[in-house]
Amino acid sequence: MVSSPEPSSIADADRLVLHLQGFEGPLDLLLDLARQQKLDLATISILDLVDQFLSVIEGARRVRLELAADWLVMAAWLAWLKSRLLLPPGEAAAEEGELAAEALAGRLRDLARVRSLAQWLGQQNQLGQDVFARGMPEDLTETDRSKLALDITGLLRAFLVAIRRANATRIYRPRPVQLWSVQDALARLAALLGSLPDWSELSLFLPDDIGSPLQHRGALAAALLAGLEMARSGHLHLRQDDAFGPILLQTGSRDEDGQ
Amino acid sequence: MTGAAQVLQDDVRLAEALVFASAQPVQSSALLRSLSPEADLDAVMAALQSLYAGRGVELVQAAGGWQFRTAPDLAPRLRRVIEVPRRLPRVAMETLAIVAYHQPVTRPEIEEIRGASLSQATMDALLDAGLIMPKGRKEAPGRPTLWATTESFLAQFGLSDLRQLPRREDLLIDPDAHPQATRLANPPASGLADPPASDVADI
Amino acid sequence: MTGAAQVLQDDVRLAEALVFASAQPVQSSALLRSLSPEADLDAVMAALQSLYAGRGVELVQAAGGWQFRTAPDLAPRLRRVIEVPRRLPRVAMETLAIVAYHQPVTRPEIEEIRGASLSQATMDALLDAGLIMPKGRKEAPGRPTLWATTESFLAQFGLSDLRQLPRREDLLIDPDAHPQATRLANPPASGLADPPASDVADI
Repeated sequence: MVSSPEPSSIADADRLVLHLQGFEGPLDLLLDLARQQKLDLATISILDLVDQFLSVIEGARRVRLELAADWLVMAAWLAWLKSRLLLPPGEAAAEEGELAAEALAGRLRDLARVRSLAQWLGQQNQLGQDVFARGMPEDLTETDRSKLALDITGLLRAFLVAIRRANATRIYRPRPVQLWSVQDALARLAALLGSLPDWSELSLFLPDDIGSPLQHRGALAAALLAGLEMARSGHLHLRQDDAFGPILLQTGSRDEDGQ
Repeated sequence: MTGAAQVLQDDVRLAEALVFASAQPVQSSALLRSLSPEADLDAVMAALQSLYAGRGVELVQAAGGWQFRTAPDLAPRLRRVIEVPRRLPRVAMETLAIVAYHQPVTRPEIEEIRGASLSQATMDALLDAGLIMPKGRKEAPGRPTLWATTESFLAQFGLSDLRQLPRREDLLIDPDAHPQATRLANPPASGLADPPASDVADI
Repeated sequence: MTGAAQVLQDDVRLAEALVFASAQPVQSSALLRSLSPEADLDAVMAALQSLYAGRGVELVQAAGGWQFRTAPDLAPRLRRVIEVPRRLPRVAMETLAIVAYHQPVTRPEIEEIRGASLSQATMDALLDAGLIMPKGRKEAPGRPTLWATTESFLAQFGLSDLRQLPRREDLLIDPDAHPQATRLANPPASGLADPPASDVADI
């Protein structure tokens, strides 16, 4: 504790350590020193305060107490301030010191007010500490979810989403091309073959309802493949009299010499 | 006040505060532990109960212990109804939008336009909400029902009639297919007075 | 009973139930919504307050609303039963005081006033207790967060609004110059009778 401004009175190192640990930074100690002296902060002698602070720091150093940087910074600044305050009045440097001293006194007054307010708050009846609110609040509200939240922008957004999705589906879905398959051709040839009297054109075996030229060519190709397959197994004979000419076919049982 | 009366009043105050501040109903045994040693619990609670007789709050003893609760007769006036409107599911909103723009429209047509099938539940939700209604049948195989929006649909969306919906062309901004729509989306400086521009702003 | 007296009594019951039901202060606007149209809120609340005068539970104004709270004199006996959180440490109280007076205020500004850095634990304690909240950022390099007190700060300290805080000029600056404020700062007759060691402990 600091009960006297004299450095010599700070003899007990342990007490000093305990003491400094109780402070929240150098400003806190300065304010406490002022309080200990019952100094009026309005007319405080900053010079006295500086001496006391420096003596505490000196005492701490003597017992090799490790001090945080902000303490040392404050000590250095106060030493500078003291040097200015000791100058004869009137000099520019002395004026600088007075301004700095007033700024420090102002900060101490601000901190003193803060401390007073903190104490005032601490003396109020605190909810949950000194006074208590209803422990079992009753919920008087009822939720009605029957109504719909509708807005026109939501409707338009939904419409656009639906239309875009539909368009996207249409664009990217490959149109299924209806082609007559080799399987179809095999079935049709097998069904019609028995009723054929003589060589017949392959194209006559195609179904009647084929639309586009592409589908027609595809069907013809399927029929040829089916015919080749059936010729291989001996069910029919195929022949083409000249290049690009019509392909003719005949049942296999009629003529064993067919090509 | 006699000494005994003072003790009773002290105990009534403490019991009141304890039951008030407790997060659970307070058991008689717990009250007895806190009250003065000579307290007659029945007398204390009877005195407390009489303080609240006819008030907006009453002291009741339920299975769990003592508790305060607001007077039941006030319940209707205390109740605050909070409306938390539901949102329509996305599918229902899309369906509603398609009906709005293509009405009268059949369900298969809606499915065709959405490019996805439509569940009965979605149709039911829109019917229950009074947003769509049947409007005759289409003269086509199977005579499917035609659907249209209702008066309530207009009211709920704050529309006076269907023409207040932005036109389809103004909505579908596709630079290739709808050069006109592109112009609408970026009205020239001179176009401020253009009716189409205000249509876009309506969206 | 006259008609008007009956209406007042009805409104008192209703206000009582509304405030009693809530653990939070109930705003006047919420009360007015439920009371009769001709209700004079001040008269209703004054009548209710007098009903609870001297009781174990009392009606107080806090955080801009009305709240029932247990009577302060019962605190020691209630604390034996009700679990109470730890009081805020001095650093947190001082930080809170700075925020209360200087809000909105940045952390560096708080540190400047206290002349010491602020630990994360202190900020966390105040945030956890719901006493301070961020309120935008300061238009300064680094755009530091600005801090302000909350509604719960007012409720916790039984203040109707921030104007109920003592004025800065009225607060202690010097023990001798402001004897009245000294009483606030050092509740026991301060000064000579105090052992110096207790000063240190107070800090």
